[in-house]
Amino acid sequence: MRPLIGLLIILSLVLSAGLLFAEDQVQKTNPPSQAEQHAAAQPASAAAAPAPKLDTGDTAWMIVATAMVMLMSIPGLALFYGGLAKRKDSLNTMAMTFVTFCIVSLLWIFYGYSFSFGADIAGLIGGGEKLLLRGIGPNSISDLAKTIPEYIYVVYQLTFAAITVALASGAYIERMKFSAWMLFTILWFSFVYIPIAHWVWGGGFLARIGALDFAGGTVVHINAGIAALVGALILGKRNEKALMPGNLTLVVTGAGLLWFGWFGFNAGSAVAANGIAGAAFINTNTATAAAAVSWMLVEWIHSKKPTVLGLASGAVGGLVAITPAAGFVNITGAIIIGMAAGIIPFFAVAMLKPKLGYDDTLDAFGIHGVGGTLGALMTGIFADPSINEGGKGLLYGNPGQFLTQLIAVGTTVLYSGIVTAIIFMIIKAVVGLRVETEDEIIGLDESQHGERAYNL
Amino acid sequence: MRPLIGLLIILSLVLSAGLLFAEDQVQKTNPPSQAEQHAAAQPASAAAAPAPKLDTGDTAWMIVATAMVMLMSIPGLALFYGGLAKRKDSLNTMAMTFVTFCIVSLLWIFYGYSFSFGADIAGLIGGGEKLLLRGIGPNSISDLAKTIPEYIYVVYQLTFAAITVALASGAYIERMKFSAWMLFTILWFSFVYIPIAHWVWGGGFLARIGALDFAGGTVVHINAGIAALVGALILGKRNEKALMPGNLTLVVTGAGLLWFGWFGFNAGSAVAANGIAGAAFINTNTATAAAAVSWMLVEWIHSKKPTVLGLASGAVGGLVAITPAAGFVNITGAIIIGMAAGIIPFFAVAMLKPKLGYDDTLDAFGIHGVGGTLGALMTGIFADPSINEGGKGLLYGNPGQFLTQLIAVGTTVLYSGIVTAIIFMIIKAVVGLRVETEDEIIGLDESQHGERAYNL
Amino acid sequence: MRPLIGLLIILSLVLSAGLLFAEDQVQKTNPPSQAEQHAAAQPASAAAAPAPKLDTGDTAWMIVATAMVMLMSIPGLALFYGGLAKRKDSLNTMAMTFVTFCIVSLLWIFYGYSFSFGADIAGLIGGGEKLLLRGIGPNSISDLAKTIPEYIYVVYQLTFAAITVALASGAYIERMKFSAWMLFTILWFSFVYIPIAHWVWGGGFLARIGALDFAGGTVVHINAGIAALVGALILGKRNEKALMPGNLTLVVTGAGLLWFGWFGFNAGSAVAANGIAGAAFINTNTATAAAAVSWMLVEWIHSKKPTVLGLASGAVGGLVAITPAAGFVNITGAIIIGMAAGIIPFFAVAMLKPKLGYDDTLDAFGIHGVGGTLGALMTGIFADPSINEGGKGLLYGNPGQFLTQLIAVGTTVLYSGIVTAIIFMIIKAVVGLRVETEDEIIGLDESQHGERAYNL
Amino acid sequence: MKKIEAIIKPFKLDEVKDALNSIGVQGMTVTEVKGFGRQKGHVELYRGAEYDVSFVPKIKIEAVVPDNMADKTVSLIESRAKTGKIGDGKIFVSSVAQVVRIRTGETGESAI
Amino acid sequence: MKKIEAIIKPFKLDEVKDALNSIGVQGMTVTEVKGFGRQKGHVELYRGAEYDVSFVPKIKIEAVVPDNMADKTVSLIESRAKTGKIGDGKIFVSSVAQVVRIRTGETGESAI
Amino acid sequence: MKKIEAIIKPFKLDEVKDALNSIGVQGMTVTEVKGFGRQKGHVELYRGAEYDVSFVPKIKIEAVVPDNMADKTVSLIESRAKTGKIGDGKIFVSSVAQVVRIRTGETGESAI
Ligand SMILES: Nc1ncnc2c1ncn2[C@@H]1O[C@H](COP(=O)(O)OP(=O)(O)O)[C@@H](O)[C@H]1O
Ligand SMILES: Nc1ncnc2c1ncn2[C@@H]1O[C@H](COP(=O)(O)OP(=O)(O)O)[C@@H](O)[C@H]1O
Ligand SMILES: Nc1ncnc2c1ncn2[C@@H]1O[C@H](COP(=O)(O)OP(=O)(O)O)[C@@H](O)[C@H]1O
Repeated sequence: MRPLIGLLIILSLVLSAGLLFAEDQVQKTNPPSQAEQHAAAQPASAAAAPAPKLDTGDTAWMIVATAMVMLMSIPGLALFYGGLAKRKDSLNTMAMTFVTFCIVSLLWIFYGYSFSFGADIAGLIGGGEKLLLRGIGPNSISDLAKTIPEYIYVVYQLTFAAITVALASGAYIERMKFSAWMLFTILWFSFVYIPIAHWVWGGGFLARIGALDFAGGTVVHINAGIAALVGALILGKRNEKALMPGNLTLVVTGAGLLWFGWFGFNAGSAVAANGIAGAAFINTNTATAAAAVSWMLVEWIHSKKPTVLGLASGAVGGLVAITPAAGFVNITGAIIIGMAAGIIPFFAVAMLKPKLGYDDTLDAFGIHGVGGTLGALMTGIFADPSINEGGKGLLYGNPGQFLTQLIAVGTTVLYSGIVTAIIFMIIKAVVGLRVETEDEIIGLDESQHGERAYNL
Repeated sequence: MRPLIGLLIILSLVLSAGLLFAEDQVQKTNPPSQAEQHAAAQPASAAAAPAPKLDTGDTAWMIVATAMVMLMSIPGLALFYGGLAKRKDSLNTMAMTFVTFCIVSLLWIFYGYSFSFGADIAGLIGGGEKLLLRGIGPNSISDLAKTIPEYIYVVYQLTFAAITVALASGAYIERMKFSAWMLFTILWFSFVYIPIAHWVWGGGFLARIGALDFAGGTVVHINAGIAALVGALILGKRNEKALMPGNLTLVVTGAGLLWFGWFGFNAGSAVAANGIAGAAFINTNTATAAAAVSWMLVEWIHSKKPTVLGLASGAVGGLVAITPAAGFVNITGAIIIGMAAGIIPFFAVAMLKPKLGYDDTLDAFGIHGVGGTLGALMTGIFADPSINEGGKGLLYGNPGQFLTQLIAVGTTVLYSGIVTAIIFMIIKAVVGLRVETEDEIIGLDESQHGERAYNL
Repeated sequence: MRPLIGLLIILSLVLSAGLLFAEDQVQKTNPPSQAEQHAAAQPASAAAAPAPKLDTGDTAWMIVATAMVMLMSIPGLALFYGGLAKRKDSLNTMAMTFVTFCIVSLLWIFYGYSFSFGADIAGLIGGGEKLLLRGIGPNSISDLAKTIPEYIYVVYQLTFAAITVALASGAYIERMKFSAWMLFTILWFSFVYIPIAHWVWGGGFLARIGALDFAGGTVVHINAGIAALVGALILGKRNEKALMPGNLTLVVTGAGLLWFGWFGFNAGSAVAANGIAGAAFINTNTATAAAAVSWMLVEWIHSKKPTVLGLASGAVGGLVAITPAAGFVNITGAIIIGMAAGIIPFFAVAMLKPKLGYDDTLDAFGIHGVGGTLGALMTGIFADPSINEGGKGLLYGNPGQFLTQLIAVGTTVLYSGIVTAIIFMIIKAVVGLRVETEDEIIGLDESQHGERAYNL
Repeated sequence: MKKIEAIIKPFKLDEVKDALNSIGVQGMTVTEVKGFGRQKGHVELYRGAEYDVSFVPKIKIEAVVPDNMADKTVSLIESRAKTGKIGDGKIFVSSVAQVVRIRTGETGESAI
Repeated sequence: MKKIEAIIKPFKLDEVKDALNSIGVQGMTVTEVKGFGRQKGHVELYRGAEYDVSFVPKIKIEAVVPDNMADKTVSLIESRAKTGKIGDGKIFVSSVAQVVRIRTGETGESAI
Repeated sequence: MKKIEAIIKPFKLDEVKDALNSIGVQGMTVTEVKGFGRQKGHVELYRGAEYDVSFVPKIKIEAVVPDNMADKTVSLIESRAKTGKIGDGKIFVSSVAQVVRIRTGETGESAI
């Protein structure tokens, strides 16, 4: 009960601060938000900025894409992570993703969408004019998605926010208090995800300098990966450090659902049923396959056996790395990014982690942080203007793009790293971070929820 | 073998009665069915009743929505229920949903679609002119869904019928004969689902008095919930009354797939890729999240721990309650309905059930019956004409709507309750209701199917 | 390591042979590929061969359909097969499907698409002009799919290739070396799948004689089924011959995902969101339900109990049999095909297999080979020109169609059977076919991957 | 002290346990085991083909009791676990030299 | 030789095992069991309703040791498995007539 | 009567069981256990990192036999379960005071 009360207090504070700030902003008139990342994903003819008009085909695709990205969290990620957790921690691991999706779903409606995608304020944050979706109705269409109902765009973006937070949990499981995790969700979503989403996609300063991030390399994966690393360091090591997957059939199931849903994530980021969506789709599938195979081969050589977990991990690594690049690179770029994404995260996980000694339970940093960085930088190299005129990489005569990508990555790493650390300090003070050692040994399913995954 | 023969006889009787009745009806000319619930979900411009013309975007969305609702049954509901059942009853529980989907799929083609959506006869039942889909071809378009192939509309409605029957099984599992369940499927589908679907959606008398039910609060959830309660009372208590979930990872997986599929259920009920679909989508997600969180918080206070099953149950409660309201209410309405749907069904399940003493194994009544009623009534309060001009609730100056909703709920409860009781009596007489006590203790997987879920 | 090296060598040989051959072909100018199977699935008005122009509705549907067919492999088939395997072999079984999807994803981009769907050479094989997708960009549209981005069409066809190979694994599991399986994937995909796909769908000789195969009865199911049979014969019997499903809840889950994804497979084969897609959709659902029920009833009579595995097997049998017929037959045809598909494969599996004595672990031949043949032949009987003017069967006055179907089936059986046998001989020579007996007894999860599915 | 080890049919567990409790045998330890015996496993029919499952799922109950309780315990288990059909199981009795209750350090009969 | 059979709380397994290893008891066999005793299972709250789970998950450790090691082994297990709370479990000691090491065919104490 | 308890490698179960049947030992009870011994578990490599799994999965066979069958049973198990590699397992023999067949109420050797 105590942690519950703490949680509720924090929640009200965040909420009222947000609303006050909003009241303040709504007074001023803001220029319409800049054409941004996703607009760049539209074909050339769209550049003439036609009046927003609903297209049933685009709408059909984006409704489904939104549902697909939702599926990535529950049950996709919940299964992928839940199956990798020890048997006695699997439900708690699934609950972390589940509760995060629910909390973010509400906060996104309350203030997340407005502060991320409201009219830009100084390149830093969105305005408060859309708090609680004020002014949005069934006929509204956003400037950022000119052919679909704004309602769909709101939920589409919501699903990205939710999974980003949930991804970080992979580094914290098997020891973190459930109440601490909920508090983390509220704070990190509010103070880390929202601003970065605004910077890159909402017309903020990273959008203005031209950083390319098709579907979320920086906003989602680097961001979550850094939070994972910092959090794992502050939380400290688990009592039993082994990775002892409770149920690998769930992991394969989760990986499959993630792959499926990721088509909504990446191809959906074209915000239309068009050729860019097609390019993002084929690049996603190709890079994922390349990464799964290359992870498996490296593992076969390095550890003597090809594992199913390796195939699944490689696939996720490939999905992560192709995310920022999906709508910008050509098929050769996708193959190269995919191959790199099967090899570099493998070594991050197998070599770097033991050396640095942090305890990132499910390698959220090794796969999302490293894979996301890889993808963001390689986008700066391989972005092919004949695929998408909105992006031109080093290989196509624009070395500046690589620098821009570096800046975007650096900014995200710094901001996410520092604010995550502060948030962990606050949580430690308010409800505490870790469960008791005995509760950890007994398992978090029993100690946090009073449940067991299986009565077999 | 004996029950099998009984089943086959009943099936032939139902079939021939249906066909005879149909022959009779086809003679008369019926006026085209009234514009109904779903038509109301179309935007204003559609009111001019344009000629039916296929729209590829709407068609794309509705094809996928149909597949998504199919997924809700197999494996969605099968997993949700199968994981909650005792280990030794999990396959039987899954088989109940599986076989029901198959049987209803066939009967819907034979006579279900025609009697539900055929030309209205006296407000009570559809005509027989579409038996075995007579007259429907690849180019047919129904008046009720003017931009998509009628074939898709037929299967879309089929998936609703199938899951409604399957939902009731949650109250009967761990003791009911498999043959009795199949007989129940045939009879209840024919004599309860079909008429109520016609009354509300097929131009019947509840449609005419203006009852609002966007995606199935009365037809699906109240209907199944009452059948669950009545059936549980007649079946009597299980030998071991505990809820002892065999595999909660399946429950989370099932809940996720239900949530995903429910977007097809609710947003698909706009029968178009438009802003109403967008509203239904965002309301569905919001209410579900609110209900999951509120169930978890109430449980945390009431039972000292937040459970994963609580999160999943709350989510399903939210999905149920928002179903009739999804395309009518605004976002505030969705939040309030969601919060109520996490709290009221919780107390129905935790307090009411023990007091009344019926043994509803998986709380099909507590969640679907209570949640559905809640949603149907709150639709009468919160329906906001600025979201959908087809619905105006008490809060927007139309107190009569609440009364209409009460009538619709009352009619459904009465009709479903009485006919379900009669059907159970018939089944008892024909094949018997319950398995032997020893078979119940050994488990229904072994005794009904000769299988075990796991050989671990 | 040794098998790994063998694999890599073979891969490079296949690759370089392909590329050389391609270089050769690209010189010559090829006439555009014939209008084929899928074109026939377009409504009459399309016959005037309008200029390719992207339609957002068709594109929306085909993007999703592609994702749905991907889901059929991972996790759909992986779960269906993995749950049926013995506990100790379940991960290996899942890995076979997983790795095949990845390998085929890459090879399809490298040369598969080009040799299957490139400009026809002598009715036998496609040209090399599209190797590595040369010349295809976001704005490309294929003549075979005139309203969607070619990128989507490429991946859509890819998902068919991948699952076809994976289907055969059902006959080989619980004894085949993982390296041998990977080699099989490379060779069989290259030398069996690609040519047959070209013959039927890529404008090859079977397309020219007018063989009807809406979504893959010959190319996918007969082809995989024959490979399953031939491979099972050459591999020999397992040490423990029983079918001892490790986890039937996974089987039900997999069956549900297959059913769901199959709507993408069959209705997607209309390559448009239109009435033919609607017909394929309703036929698919109806035949599947009919097959599940009829398998269950036959089993009930034959083996005294209706099993969950029977329901699931019948459903898959129905999905297989309706595949070639889905967009050609009317609803009565679908019901008859479905009923036959629940009965004939059952007897193939229950009677024929024990008599002939081959050890097809999961009945890939009995279900896909027999069911596919059934469907292909019945398409020749029931194809109804009022559903799709592209197909006219024996019942509608065109007995020649049945003969044509027989030729297509025979050709596929012969070619697939012979080349599969040769490929198995090559694999035996290069890396060997079977694991050691002790490794087989210990289980392939442990011996091939060093993993266990469950740590429960 | 005696250790009573009974192999019984799983669905008889609750009945046997309640009976033992009623005569004051509070402590027991239960294990899920596979039994091989005269009762010959069963035939499973998957896809119409028969497969022998050679074992039968059984429950093993272990209870250590004071010597003077042993006979009573055995005959109680016997009467409650009996269905009269093949596969009802066996009861084995053997000697235990020492018992320690970990929580208190008590030993001998008072530790049971 | 003596067979030491200890029923302990699952989360104590690692500690007990390491302690036994440290005094030279290398071999042991561990089984997951369900315990019934004074510790009364627990109440699970599903959907607000209470359900008694009558058993408690326990771990059974079996180690056969030479006679002269028996007391030491017992008291070591006792000290390491103890939390002082109800349900800490029991240790049973009984005689073993013969031991064979399958790999070598050794018998008696040298086979342990 | 003697209780023969053998801890063996899982993949030897079928062979041992068939051999015992062949000399007339019809009844036995089998449990899945975790073995700790000289054979040191194994190293699992997940994502390139090594994790020690300290136990090895083993099978425990328990068979109660008449005194005169004990030696034969032991040596048969020994010969069939042997691979010569570490971890082949152990056989323990101890006395059983009484046996009851629940179905018939028979006791002693005739109950086995
Ligand atoms: N000699 C034995 N040693 C150990 N366990 C035995 C022995 N004989 C029987 N059992 C156990 O008792 C169970 C029941 O025995 P079974 O021979 O099938 O029936 P019944 O006890 O009715 O003769 C067996 O499944 C097995 O677990
Ligand atoms: N007489 C007994 N025979 C066999 N096992 C017993 C006996 N008494 C207790 N046990 C086992 O020891 C466990 C702990 O016993 P319990 O009575 O709960 O606590 P405590 O040992 O602290 O008194 C039980 O769960 C049961 O597994
Ligand atoms: N003293 C013992 N008490 C109980 N079980 C033992 C003992 N020693 C060995 N075992 C069991 O026998 C198995 C094999 O023993 P191990 O020392 O690994 O090999 P080996 O028998 O070849 O020397 C162990 O895994 C354990 O289950």
